[in-house]
Amino acid sequence: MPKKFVKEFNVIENSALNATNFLIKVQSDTELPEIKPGQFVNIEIKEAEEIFLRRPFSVFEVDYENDVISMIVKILGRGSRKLTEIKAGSKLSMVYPLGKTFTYPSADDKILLIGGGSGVAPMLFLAKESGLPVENVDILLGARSKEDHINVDDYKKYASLHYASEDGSLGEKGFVTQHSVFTDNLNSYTKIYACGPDGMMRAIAKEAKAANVFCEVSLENLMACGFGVCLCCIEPTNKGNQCVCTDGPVFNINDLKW
Amino acid sequence: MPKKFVKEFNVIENSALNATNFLIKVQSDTELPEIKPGQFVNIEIKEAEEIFLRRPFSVFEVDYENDVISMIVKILGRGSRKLTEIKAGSKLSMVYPLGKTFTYPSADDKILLIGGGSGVAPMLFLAKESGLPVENVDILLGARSKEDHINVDDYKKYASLHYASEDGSLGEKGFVTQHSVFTDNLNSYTKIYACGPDGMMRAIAKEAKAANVFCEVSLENLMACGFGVCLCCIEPTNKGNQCVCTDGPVFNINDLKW
Amino acid sequence: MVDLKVKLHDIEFKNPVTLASGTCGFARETAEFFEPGLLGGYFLKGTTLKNRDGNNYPRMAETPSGMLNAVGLQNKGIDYFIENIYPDIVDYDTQLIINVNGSTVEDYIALTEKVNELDKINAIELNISCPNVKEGGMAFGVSCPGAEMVTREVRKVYDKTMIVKLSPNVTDITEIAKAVEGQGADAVSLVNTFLGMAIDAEKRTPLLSTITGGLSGPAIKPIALRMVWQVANAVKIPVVGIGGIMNAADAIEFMLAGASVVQVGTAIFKDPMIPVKIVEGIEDYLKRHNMQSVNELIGGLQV
Amino acid sequence: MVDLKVKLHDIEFKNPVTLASGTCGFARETAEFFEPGLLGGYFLKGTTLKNRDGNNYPRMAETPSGMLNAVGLQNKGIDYFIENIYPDIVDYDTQLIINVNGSTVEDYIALTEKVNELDKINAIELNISCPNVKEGGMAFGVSCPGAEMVTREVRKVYDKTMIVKLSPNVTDITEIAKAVEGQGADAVSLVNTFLGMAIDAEKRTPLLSTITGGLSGPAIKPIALRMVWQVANAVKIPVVGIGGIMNAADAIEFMLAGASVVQVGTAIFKDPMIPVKIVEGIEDYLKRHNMQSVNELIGGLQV
Ligand SMILES: Cc1cc2nc3c(=O)[nH]c(=O)nc-3n(C[C@H](O)[C@H](O)[C@H](O)COP(=O)(O)OP(=O)(O)OC[C@H]3O[C@@H](n4cnc5c(N)ncnc54)[C@H](O)[C@@H]3O)c2cc1C
Ligand SMILES: Cc1cc2nc3c(=O)[nH]c(=O)nc-3n(C[C@H](O)[C@H](O)[C@H](O)COP(=O)(O)OP(=O)(O)OC[C@H]3O[C@@H](n4cnc5c(N)ncnc54)[C@H](O)[C@@H]3O)c2cc1C
Ligand SMILES: Cc1cc2nc3c(=O)[nH]c(=O)nc-3n(C[C@H](O)[C@H](O)[C@H](O)COP(=O)(O)O)c2cc1C
Ligand SMILES: Cc1cc2nc3c(=O)[nH]c(=O)nc-3n(C[C@H](O)[C@H](O)[C@H](O)COP(=O)(O)O)c2cc1C
Ligand code: FES
Ligand code: FES
Repeated sequence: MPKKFVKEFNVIENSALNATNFLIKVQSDTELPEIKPGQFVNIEIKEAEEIFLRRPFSVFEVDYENDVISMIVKILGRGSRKLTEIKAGSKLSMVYPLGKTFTYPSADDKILLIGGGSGVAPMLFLAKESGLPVENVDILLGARSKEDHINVDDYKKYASLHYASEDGSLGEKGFVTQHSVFTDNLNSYTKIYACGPDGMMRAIAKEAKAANVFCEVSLENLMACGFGVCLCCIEPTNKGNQCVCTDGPVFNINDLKW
Repeated sequence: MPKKFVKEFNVIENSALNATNFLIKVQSDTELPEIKPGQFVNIEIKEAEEIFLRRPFSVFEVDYENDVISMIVKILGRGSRKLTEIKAGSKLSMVYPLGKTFTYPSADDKILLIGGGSGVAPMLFLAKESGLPVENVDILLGARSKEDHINVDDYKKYASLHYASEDGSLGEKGFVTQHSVFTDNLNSYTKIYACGPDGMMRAIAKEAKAANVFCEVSLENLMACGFGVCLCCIEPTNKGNQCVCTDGPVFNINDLKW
Repeated sequence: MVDLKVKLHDIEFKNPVTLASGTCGFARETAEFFEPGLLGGYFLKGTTLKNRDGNNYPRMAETPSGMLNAVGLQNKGIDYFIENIYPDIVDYDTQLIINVNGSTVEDYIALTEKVNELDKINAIELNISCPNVKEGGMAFGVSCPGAEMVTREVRKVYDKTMIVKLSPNVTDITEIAKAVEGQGADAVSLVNTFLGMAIDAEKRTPLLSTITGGLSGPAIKPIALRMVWQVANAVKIPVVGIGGIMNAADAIEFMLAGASVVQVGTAIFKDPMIPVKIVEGIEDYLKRHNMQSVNELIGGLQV
Repeated sequence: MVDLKVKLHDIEFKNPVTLASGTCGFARETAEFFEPGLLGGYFLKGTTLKNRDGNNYPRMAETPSGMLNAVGLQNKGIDYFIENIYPDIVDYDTQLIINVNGSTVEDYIALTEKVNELDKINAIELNISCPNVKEGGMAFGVSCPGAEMVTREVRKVYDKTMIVKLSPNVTDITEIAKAVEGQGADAVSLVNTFLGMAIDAEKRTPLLSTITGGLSGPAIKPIALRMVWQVANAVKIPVVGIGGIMNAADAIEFMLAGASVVQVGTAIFKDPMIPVKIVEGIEDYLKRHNMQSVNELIGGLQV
């Protein structure tokens, strides 16, 4: 029985969340396997010149009832741009489900989820899946300015929402690591999860290590295959070079050489 | 002052003429140069994987009033198929106008235009442009069967229409060279023009030579550049290897090594 | 029923479609997508005597119709393979071939001796063409004396099918092929990757940590196909064709040019099911062309 | 204002963008699209002593991100050029460089002596790397003695800028580059096409009349870039970079790798205006990066 699949999904929605972020929903005509936060899909960018490899995107939501998977795609370069132009009704080939999930919190955990850039999706997914009461979950999202933030008000039922923006236009001014939930209360959390730009995750990891708080990050290393055969996506860890696509993308910061 | 151009045209129509032939109309936002039958455009097939070069197509009609050029595209392989999927409203990059035209008939000429396969467009264009009274112009179109023929009734005002089909489902049964206008009356024509599959043109040329009738054919050799720099499209002639894209595509059969 | 079986020296493949070394891990990874028994065989990830960490990240760059890699033979060493991986895959109903890599001739010999103990492994592929390691690797594969030496010494200790994998980064690949044939190679496989480079124009830095890396994918197919054609016409031993095979037509082209078996590499990054589709596509082709056996394709180019 | 002027030995190009031999005819053809004075220069179609018909049709096959050609140096010979073409183009406000091709060393010498008489031609490109001719051509370019001989003998009769065009079909291109530098080449240009092949799987025939042909286009860019980088680090004479350049970023990458001038080839089949867009793109890049002169790019890769 295969555990991973290559399949053409039907695109049922592609809507702009803001100027650079798009919500893409795709439907399968067969039953979906279980998919957890942190896991990702590897998407073929069709009919695009000079794009040879697939592009990995975290799963944002899974609707098992309708066999629908959603992703939040941020425009970074040629492939992601092309992907955000896809029309409902067309097909999308995905390899799925890839990678491993986070260490789920236990009932008494208080968790902080930090997302930035293209790393917001797995954080929101984890908030929803955590199973914790809303008061035990804080989400902190960072972006350059208000316009770069997406509206996540739906997640108020799962978590308290906090924002940081470099220009101060939404929430506190500055980077996520300068935000008060981070600077003032880091020790109040028993688990921190983060996904976003490398620099952001490294800064978070540094503080979390200093504060001795459990912290997992979801890495976005460049990938060729996405299923562990090419060894291109490696991250140096205390267990040697590990594959972000199969050993990760989620890593405990204590295992990383950061 | 440039004589050849690279330009993005607006696609204003793409309609199926039958299962494999499509009429594509594109509009320029600048004035068109003069374009004559036999001349062609070299079209970029965008957003297609593994298509690197442009594809040449004969001009079928020119509407100088609205700066519109039409082509008839027959699906042969990957590029032509992709092209026939283009939507009105999109852009099409063309290099134009390329190649040379036919030797125009004089007022007292009686001409026969023979088209087959992807070679119908320049024949119809020439019929229209010939300036001859309808009784001096015969068009003979060949195809496998009725379904492969396109409807050209509009050209009744320029010419008498004759059809050959291999299965006899439209017009006479057989190849164009077996058609009665060809077998019985070849000497009644002062000029014959042909465009279509290599085999068809060679068969026509053979008979025309035997009958000593003036005959020009429009060749469709494989092209890389379309404007005379790569020397890939060559045809051996009595003047040496000539470029179909610049010395042709129209050649007098007496110049060919057929 | 068409017959897809092919022989390479004295081992039989149920069909000519195999996976290339370094692109199929140790076969277990693709088994998550499809039954390994569907393919003719697997050329397992390049293995060395000792653990190798490989090169630093980034190791990959996308290029027009292809990619560069600079993995640098990351693997846990032959002993780890024998103890921890081999038992997992020993029952796969397909040919498993080990791709061995040394910095010295002694390395190759030591590796081969260990492989000799593995009953399931009926063939060895000597990689003398890896462009991504500092010592050994391609150095052996780009000169006749180097290629000859490795082949000759390994031949002395290995009785099963010995395939030598050639580098395309040479002036005349037929010279190298003939040299290894002369030293007892049972087959040659070609090509390994082309040494290439990619630059980030905006940042003005190389895209790979190692500056240069190995080019693979459809971009190299025309060159690889030419080399397979040349080598198949120059040697008597069978040829394994590799380089940019993406579909059944590509695989058939390599066989027409003279390959007995093909390896699919980079294509599976694009679609892990491609190898299975290629098997089906070849079968369909044979039926459409009224051929009884896939062997009719080998060297069947009409020139 | 940014300065786009570059020097190659002792001739100056108004900008580093030139067209590659065999892809721009004799410059007149592109003049139907744009003013030739917009470009740094033209490397004119490969010219031989006598008329050559070239190879049979078909001479071209499309490949993934590239194409194969087997033109085989069709041209009307140097005398025809001097009498019928040169007068047409002599007033173009750009560098015109003749690409000369011989079957023997004597051919190269005889050709060069004729080129010597042409005042407008400030440089010659010795093509010792054409893969599409039976005699001469690439044979000279794939061995050091061959390359040295042609270079040495032509040097004796030519005082202006002598550029030697290298073949990529070699094990170590730096050896050839150093060899021709040693014999007095003023610059090297690289790369010519890679020997490749294409097959029609359905018809089971080669797509080119000559079976093999020369691969060009973006597919080869990573390999060409690597070779330019290696050669620029191995020789002191300037390097002309060629291979799959499609846009300004590609051209800049070649310059960062060490090229002083670039040649655009196959790209103009795709879009005849690309060379002009590349000049504009380089200018824009320099402005965005606060650079005064395009010379700052040459060899500017940060490693
Ligand atoms: C496991 C995983 C999960 C991801 N989840 C999401 C997600 O949910 N939403 C989302 O929008 N994006 C996500 N990404 C990132 C996404 O894969 C890249 O943005 C995308 O591949 C970029 O492709 P492109 O063609 O647009 O960029 P390109 O044109 O290929 O590159 C543009 C520039 O971005 C750089 N770049 C490309 N990919 C990456 C990368 N992965 N990391 C750092 N730099 C890169 C390139 O080097 C280049 O400089 C994820 C990546 C991984 C590995
Ligand atoms: C001057 C000129 C005018 C043309 N005018 C028209 C026209 O008005 N309408 C029209 O439909 N077509 C016309 N053609 C033909 C058209 O260019 C080809 O059908 C098209 O390029 C095929 O591209 P493809 O990607 O669909 O085929 P591919 O996928 O590239 O090829 C499919 C198969 O067809 C063969 N093939 C491709 N191009 C040609 C060719 N030019 N001659 C012979 N075999 C070929 C290939 O070798 C291959 O076997 C013209 C060609 C030329 C040179
Ligand atoms: C990521 C990657 C890793 C590779 N590792 C190896 C290896 O360990 N040993 C080897 O002999 N070849 C290795 N190769 C080369 C392939 O086996 C194959 O020869 C090459 O990629 C050309 O085939 P392709 O174009 O189908 O990928 C590797 C290729 C890639 C892309
Ligand atoms: C159709 C064609 C004809 C060519 N003719 C010549 C030639 O006459 N002399 C020469 O030195 N190189 C010739 N070349 C090689 C090019 O000058 C250039 O080196 C090669 O195409 C690589 O560059 P590109 O990838 O930008 O095309 C030719 C290339 C093509 C595609
Ligand atoms: S992307 Fe290939 S191993 Fe991770
Ligand atoms: S297609 Fe290039 S010369 Fe005719």
